[in-house]
Amino acid sequence: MAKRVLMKGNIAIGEGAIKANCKAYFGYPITPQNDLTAHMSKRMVELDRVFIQSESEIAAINMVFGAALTGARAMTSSSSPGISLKQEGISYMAGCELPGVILNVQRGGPGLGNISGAQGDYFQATRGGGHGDYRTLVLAPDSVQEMYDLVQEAFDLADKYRNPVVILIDGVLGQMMEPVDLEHDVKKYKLPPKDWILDGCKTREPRSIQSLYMKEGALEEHNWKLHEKYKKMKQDIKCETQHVDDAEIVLVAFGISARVCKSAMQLARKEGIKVGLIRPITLFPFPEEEILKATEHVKKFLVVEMNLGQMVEDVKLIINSKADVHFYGRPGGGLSSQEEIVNEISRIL
Amino acid sequence: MAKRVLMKGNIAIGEGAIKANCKAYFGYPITPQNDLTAHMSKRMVELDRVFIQSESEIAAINMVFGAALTGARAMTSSSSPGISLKQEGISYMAGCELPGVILNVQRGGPGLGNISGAQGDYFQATRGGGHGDYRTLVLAPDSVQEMYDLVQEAFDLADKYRNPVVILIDGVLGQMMEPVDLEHDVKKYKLPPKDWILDGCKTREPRSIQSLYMKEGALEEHNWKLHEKYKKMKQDIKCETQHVDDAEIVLVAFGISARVCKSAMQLARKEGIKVGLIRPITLFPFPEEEILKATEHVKKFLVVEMNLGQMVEDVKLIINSKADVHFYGRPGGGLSSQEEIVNEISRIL
Amino acid sequence: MKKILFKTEALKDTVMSYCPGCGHGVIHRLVAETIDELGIREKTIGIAPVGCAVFAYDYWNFDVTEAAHGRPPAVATGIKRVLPDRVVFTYQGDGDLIAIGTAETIHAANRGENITVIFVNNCVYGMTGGQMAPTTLIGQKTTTTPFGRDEKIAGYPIRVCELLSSLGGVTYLERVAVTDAKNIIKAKRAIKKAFQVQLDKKGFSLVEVLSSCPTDWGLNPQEAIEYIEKNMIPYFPLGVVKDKS
Amino acid sequence: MKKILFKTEALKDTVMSYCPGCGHGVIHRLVAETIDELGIREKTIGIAPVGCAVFAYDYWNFDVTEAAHGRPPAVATGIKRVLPDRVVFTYQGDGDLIAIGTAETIHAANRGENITVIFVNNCVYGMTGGQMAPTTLIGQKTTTTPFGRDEKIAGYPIRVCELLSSLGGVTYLERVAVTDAKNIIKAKRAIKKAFQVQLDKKGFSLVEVLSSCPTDWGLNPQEAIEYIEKNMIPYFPLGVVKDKS
Amino acid sequence: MSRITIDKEKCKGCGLCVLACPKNLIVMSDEFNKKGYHPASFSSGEDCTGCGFCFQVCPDVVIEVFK
Amino acid sequence: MSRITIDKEKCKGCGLCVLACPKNLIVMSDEFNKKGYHPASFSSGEDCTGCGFCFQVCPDVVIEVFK
Amino acid sequence: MQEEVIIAGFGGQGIMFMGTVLAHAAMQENKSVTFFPSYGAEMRGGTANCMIIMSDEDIGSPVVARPDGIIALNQPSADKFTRRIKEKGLLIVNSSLVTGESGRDDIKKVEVQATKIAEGLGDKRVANMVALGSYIKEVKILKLETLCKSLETLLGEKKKNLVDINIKALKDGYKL
Amino acid sequence: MQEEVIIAGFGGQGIMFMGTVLAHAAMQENKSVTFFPSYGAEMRGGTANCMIIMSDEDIGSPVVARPDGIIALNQPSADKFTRRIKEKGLLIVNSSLVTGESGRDDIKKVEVQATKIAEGLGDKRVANMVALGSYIKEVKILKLETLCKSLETLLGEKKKNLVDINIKALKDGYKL
Ligand SMILES: Cc1ncc(C[n+]2csc(CCOP(=O)(O)OP(=O)(O)O)c2C)c(N)n1
Ligand SMILES: Cc1ncc(C[n+]2csc(CCOP(=O)(O)OP(=O)(O)O)c2C)c(N)n1
Ligand code: SF4
Ligand code: SF4
Ligand code: SF4
Ligand code: SF4
Ligand code: SF4
Ligand code: SF4
Ligand SMILES: [Mg+2]
Ligand SMILES: [Mg+2]
Repeated sequence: MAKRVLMKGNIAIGEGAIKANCKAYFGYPITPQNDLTAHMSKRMVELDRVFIQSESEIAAINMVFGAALTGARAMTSSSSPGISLKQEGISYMAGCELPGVILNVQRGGPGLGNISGAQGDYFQATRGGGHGDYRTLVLAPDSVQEMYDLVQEAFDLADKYRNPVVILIDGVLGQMMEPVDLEHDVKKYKLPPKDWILDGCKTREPRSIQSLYMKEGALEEHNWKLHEKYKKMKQDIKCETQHVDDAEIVLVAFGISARVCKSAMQLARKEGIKVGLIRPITLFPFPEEEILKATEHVKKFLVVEMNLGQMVEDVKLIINSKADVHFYGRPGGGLSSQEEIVNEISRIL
Repeated sequence: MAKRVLMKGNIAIGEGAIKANCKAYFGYPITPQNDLTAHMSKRMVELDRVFIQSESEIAAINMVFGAALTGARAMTSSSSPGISLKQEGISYMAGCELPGVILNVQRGGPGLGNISGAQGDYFQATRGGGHGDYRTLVLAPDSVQEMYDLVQEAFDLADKYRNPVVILIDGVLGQMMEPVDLEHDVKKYKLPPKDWILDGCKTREPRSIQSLYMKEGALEEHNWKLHEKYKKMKQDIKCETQHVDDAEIVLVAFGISARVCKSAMQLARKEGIKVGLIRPITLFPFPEEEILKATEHVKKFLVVEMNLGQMVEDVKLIINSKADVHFYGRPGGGLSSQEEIVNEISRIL
Repeated sequence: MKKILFKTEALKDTVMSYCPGCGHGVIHRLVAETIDELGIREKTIGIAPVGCAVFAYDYWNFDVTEAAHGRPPAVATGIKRVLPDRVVFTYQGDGDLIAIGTAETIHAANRGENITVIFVNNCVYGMTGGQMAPTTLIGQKTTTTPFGRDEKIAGYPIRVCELLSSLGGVTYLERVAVTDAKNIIKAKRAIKKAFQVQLDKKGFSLVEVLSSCPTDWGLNPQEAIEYIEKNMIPYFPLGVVKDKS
Repeated sequence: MKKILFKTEALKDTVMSYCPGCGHGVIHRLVAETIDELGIREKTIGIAPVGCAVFAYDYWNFDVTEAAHGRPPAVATGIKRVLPDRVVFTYQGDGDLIAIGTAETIHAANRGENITVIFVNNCVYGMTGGQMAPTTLIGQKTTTTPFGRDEKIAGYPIRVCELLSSLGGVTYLERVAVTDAKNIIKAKRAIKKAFQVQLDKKGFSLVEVLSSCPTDWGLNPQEAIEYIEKNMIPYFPLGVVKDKS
Repeated sequence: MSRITIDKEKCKGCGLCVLACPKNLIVMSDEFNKKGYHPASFSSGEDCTGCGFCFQVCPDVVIEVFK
Repeated sequence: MSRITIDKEKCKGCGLCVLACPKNLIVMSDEFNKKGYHPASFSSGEDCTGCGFCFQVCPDVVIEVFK
Repeated sequence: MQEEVIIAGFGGQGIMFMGTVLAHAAMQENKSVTFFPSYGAEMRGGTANCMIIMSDEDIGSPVVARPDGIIALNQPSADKFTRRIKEKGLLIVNSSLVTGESGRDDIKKVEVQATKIAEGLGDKRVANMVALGSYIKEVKILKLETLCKSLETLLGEKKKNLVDINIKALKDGYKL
Repeated sequence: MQEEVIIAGFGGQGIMFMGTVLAHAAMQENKSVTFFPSYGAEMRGGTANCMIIMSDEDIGSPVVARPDGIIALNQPSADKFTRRIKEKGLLIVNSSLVTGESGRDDIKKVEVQATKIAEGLGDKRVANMVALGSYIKEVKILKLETLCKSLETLLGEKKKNLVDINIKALKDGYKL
């Protein structure tokens, strides 16, 4: 086994980004992701890359916009309120088809809320919290190792699709430590040439990058093109399944909730209840097939989230009455225990 | 018949707000809602009320926050990119349970997009584009009269629920003129006393208004309370139905799309196709019952939107395989014609 | 014997959550005393920022709200415009006021909003654990300037009073420091003056208070006071920067 | 005979969408000529604002992007930091630069970003149809100040160069006007200087150009030029405001 | 001796060049161009100094100066 | 003659009052209070002038001055 | 009865005002009416147009794809919209500015020297009313009188001095 | 095998470091391990705690609701967490600061004069290691040696001078 290092989730994201050759990090402090900003302020400078603590989250996302349009890999991170502020910028990136990685270490909301981990921003991430019908890829790791790995894939996916990628974790995953294998194999994607960047028109005709489409029908055409792209993203759906084959009931959960569900599954199986788990790793595009397949023999699903019911809509849209879909959630940073979930399972069965 | 006045949608919103005793308007210019800001700059000053052209959309929503917490009725308006910028502020208002009216005159996106009417911000409006699991009431009028009327109800609903209310229209509705009866009867709601406002603690103990809940479990409790409130809003669902009783197919559409659908329905009925229409007027809470009831005898639904498919998810979640749900949409400011929709109906039947 | 100095009415009798030696406590008291002395407690609405002072509503004994990070001046504008006869003030840190809130600060000042701003400059983001603020001094180490603030990367510490002084709507600007009793008494005078400007309907007033953050500076309370005297005051000179009142 | 004055390479041979007599056209030309004269066309990246100049990428013959309203300085920062040897400039209106973009402008300036800002001050929001801008003059009627800008409601016109001058990262600030040939030639000199500051890696440079908007001022092109001379220049005095280069 | 050319189809008829020319060599045409403007026109005088003032002020850069 | 009181349970032991007192009448206790701080304590000297310097600097406003 | 018309021309030709007068008059005659302005894709310059629907029933979409009638005050508008007119529809052109064939033989084309007539009246800006008068005469959907009253109402106190010349233009157009 | 422990005390008592050493050592012995820090609801002051799970299998939730063991370095922590311990679980208290009854007779309680012993070693800040040593001795899940090595690794070059006293404290705790 390769040498493992004990690492915080937030830091693993930073180190993964650095490994993925992220050239520029722009951030503004906010709990619970401050250690990432702090880490990057040191590491990026040491590596002679770009670190800026921007004046605001809005400036940060627009700096990412600027860096990305030169072809450089760039990222920003924040937590829920700060991510809300970035929505216009993310919409612009989507409109301009600019790659970039945006980390949301979710906390409790609405408003200032609290600094516990939470999953209240699923809708915002998966449905484009900004204006105008765009989508971002959304990745939801559930371990520190996976954070380290997925952020590397995130940069590839961003470049592959010329689209912003959101990594959605929460305060608990961001703050927890686990061993990480820094040499872990990570999927590499075939990437198209960056033949659209702005870096001075020395060897070519001048280019422009913009999201304004004023000619009649031009924006509609552009949006249909984006739509096709979003559909193509289904190639890169990621999903973990555990014990679905013999399950009487399948839990569906992402991120930290999936971790709790894994404990609950172990606990339930000890008690003889056959519980399975589907863990969407890409939240957009959403793993339809895995869930559909499970409905062939599983007739009960329990969606567990740290919110009032968001991903459950995606699950219901897929299952479309092929099975019963139940929901168990707690908002505002309340983290369910495995016992609560097992109780809920018992109640349903 | 009362005297009718020819009026632009945007202006009707302003005059309705004034009639509803809106004390303060805060806005920042953006097409296609500029005539409202301009109108208010004159009318509010004439009436000795408050008008500020703020330095940004963010400032505007936070000024609404400030005015609202004193108990004054306050509003802001913008269009898609500007509304994205307000998401943090709206989340704060929801967290603090502050009333207020936010008008989004949607345009084509993502990014700068174009200035045509569009409906790309349905998700953002109905699912809380900001962070943290909150909801706003969302009203979607489809005529100038209804804009005038509904904005008055919006202020009542905001006060009734202590919650921000979003009015979702688009560039076409905002710019079009129709006759308006300024004395039209508008539903009045029973409103609770404003016993929570900050206006100086002369006659009572000092109060605070905030969205921070740091004590363990406090935010969760607060969010459950909000959740109950969101459920209670179902009392005030509004929906228009036309010809559903004998329909072979029912169109579901809101706002400007509903207008086009009305034309399409007329056209189709002339051709002998029995088309009905369900027009959600409240987009959140969504008119579940009306749609469910229709599924008892209608087995085909066509959802029409000026986007790539957003409200259709709400329709599908309700219908849940009780009928076929089809979708017809055009993004980026493309407005379908009645002929297109009739063609689509024919294709489906 | 008579009690001559004690917590006055506008300050609640609770324990404030600030670290030992933190400047916020003294400044809270100065604001509260000012309000009591001017007899305006019952018509004052305060606005707490997002920053270490976010809980100020637990400490002050009058109406207080909490604004989104950086937006207190906009919230104050909303309140004051609909209730022009109330006293409205914001209490903001350096991150809140001149990083994320730069636009709101400048435009409320420029509009000459008849509000008072208490600006707590501690050269650091206190609440989030000690990151660089716009006022962080050159060479100062913070969690996001681990090698010391380098002007080539992060620019220069902003002198807020000087920055605002060119704006037409600004009536009164003064910089004070809560280092020792003498300076604290001066700070109180400035704060009182700023509220008086508002009561006289003369427009925007701001008092910048140099304040210590022993925790994030990694100093003990006494060293922190010395840090203000030796490092901050030379860069942020004390005194009235503008007075049109 | 030799052609001595004509569209140089950095300006495309297309019709610009500006109204007759609009100042933007001249300023576009000055920027383009500067770039050609400095021989930097192939390494320049321009940033168009949201404002009447949003289509600048259709007019300039080099790489151009368009930023969200008010964010060009942040976008420029992102570009310049990863490509420090390219020439990066923003072109912004008064609404873009000092209303919604206030924070981005001030902080890019304060960080001393080695970029050039061409700031087109026409005292109005041109693109959206003539609303008040932060620079709108007192008494000036716009669609949102139908009774003329009243400083009690809307504050004072902001003098951007003066506002920025106290910031440490700012190297060069000059205000010019594109009124007549003489002033236009001066404006060109200032713009060239500003780019030279960047080429010399000396930090942030900004040229404020007083420019006409006949359409939204409701004046004909000639009257508009007179308006600049009679009303704008007295309030926004021409000349170098800061030069550390 | 110098002269200028004006691209009449691209001229927007703002008239600023007329004011700028110290020799009063430019006048506005009565005809419309395709865009619906009255374009400026150079009255081919011998007096043109090639000073370029007209070029400097033209917002649409439709004047060329020859010397 | 004057004196001060210090609310020991609310004192955070920052020591600023000790520095502020021109008469050196305040010292830090060795004991902990419930919060885990060493609180300041007034050495009931006759010298207290009631100058209030200690009160002015106390961040937690736990000192009262009597005169 | 439902009548859909597009009015189009240069920005300065008073297109929106024409449409407003028409819509206002329709309202006064208790019809359902919608008016939808469009400034085209361009923000500055270019042609402006507005779409008016008048009906005895409720009106669905305010957007007119296949108009019953077109009033084209300039050439680009005529070029752009003529082919959209419904069969047997109506094309009114300002023949002072619009020349050339319509290319359609299934519609009725009315040529009005609107600008010239207006100039004759002393103000070429009232060309719009000349054309509107001509339109009303053709479609007979509203009373001329109502339009005159609407003109008065819409010009209001401030522009009272313009009422007469506008009404004159309207009537001249109607009389043609 | 799965062992879940909560370590709690005042902010300055080196709680997080204790947890990190434990987690690191568990990793070195090829166990699955999670470490989850919590600063409580308060931002400033108050007690800090961290939750460590060590297991031979994959670990689900890193949050420990019902710990096998608690190490409480101060009174508030003991008060808060003791009742959460599983039946037959372990409570280690720093008896220099924690006095009074646990109120539980279904657990094993070990009292360690951690602060006092640390003071004896010359630095009361190593009380945490004394307690950790004692914990390891009780649960026997990791080798003392591994912990010593982890201490060395984690203190690194910069704090090399502190290695000895920390190891000494750890061993003293273990030996008790
Ligand atoms: C939109 C948003 N961004 C960031 C934060 C995180 N945040 C909380 S307080 C703070 C800075 C506090 O520093 P300052 O304003 O100087 O106040 P201090 O704590 O130093 O008194 C930040 C960045 C937030 N809550 N919301
Ligand atoms: C977030 C956002 N808010 C508002 C707008 C609308 N908008 C477009 S341009 C503009 C102002 C333009 O004025 P200015 O910057 O002065 O440029 P000018 O047109 O005068 O050259 C505004 C408010 C927008 N596009 N995006
Ligand atoms: S972190 Fe600094 S500013 Fe915040 S309470 Fe502690 S000492 Fe005060
Ligand atoms: S509106 Fe004004 S700034 Fe915009 S193009 Fe026209 S004249 Fe120029
Ligand atoms: S070059 Fe000078 S003289 Fe010649 S036409 Fe132009 S302005 Fe007149
Ligand atoms: S200045 Fe240029 S655009 Fe204006 S009239 Fe003269 S040639 Fe035409
Ligand atoms: S009042 Fe003055 S003399 Fe008395 S204890 Fe306080 S500081 Fe010392
Ligand atoms: S200044 Fe106040 S808090 Fe600090 S030691 Fe003295 S009494 Fe205690
Ligand atoms: Mg601070
Ligand atoms: Mg402008």
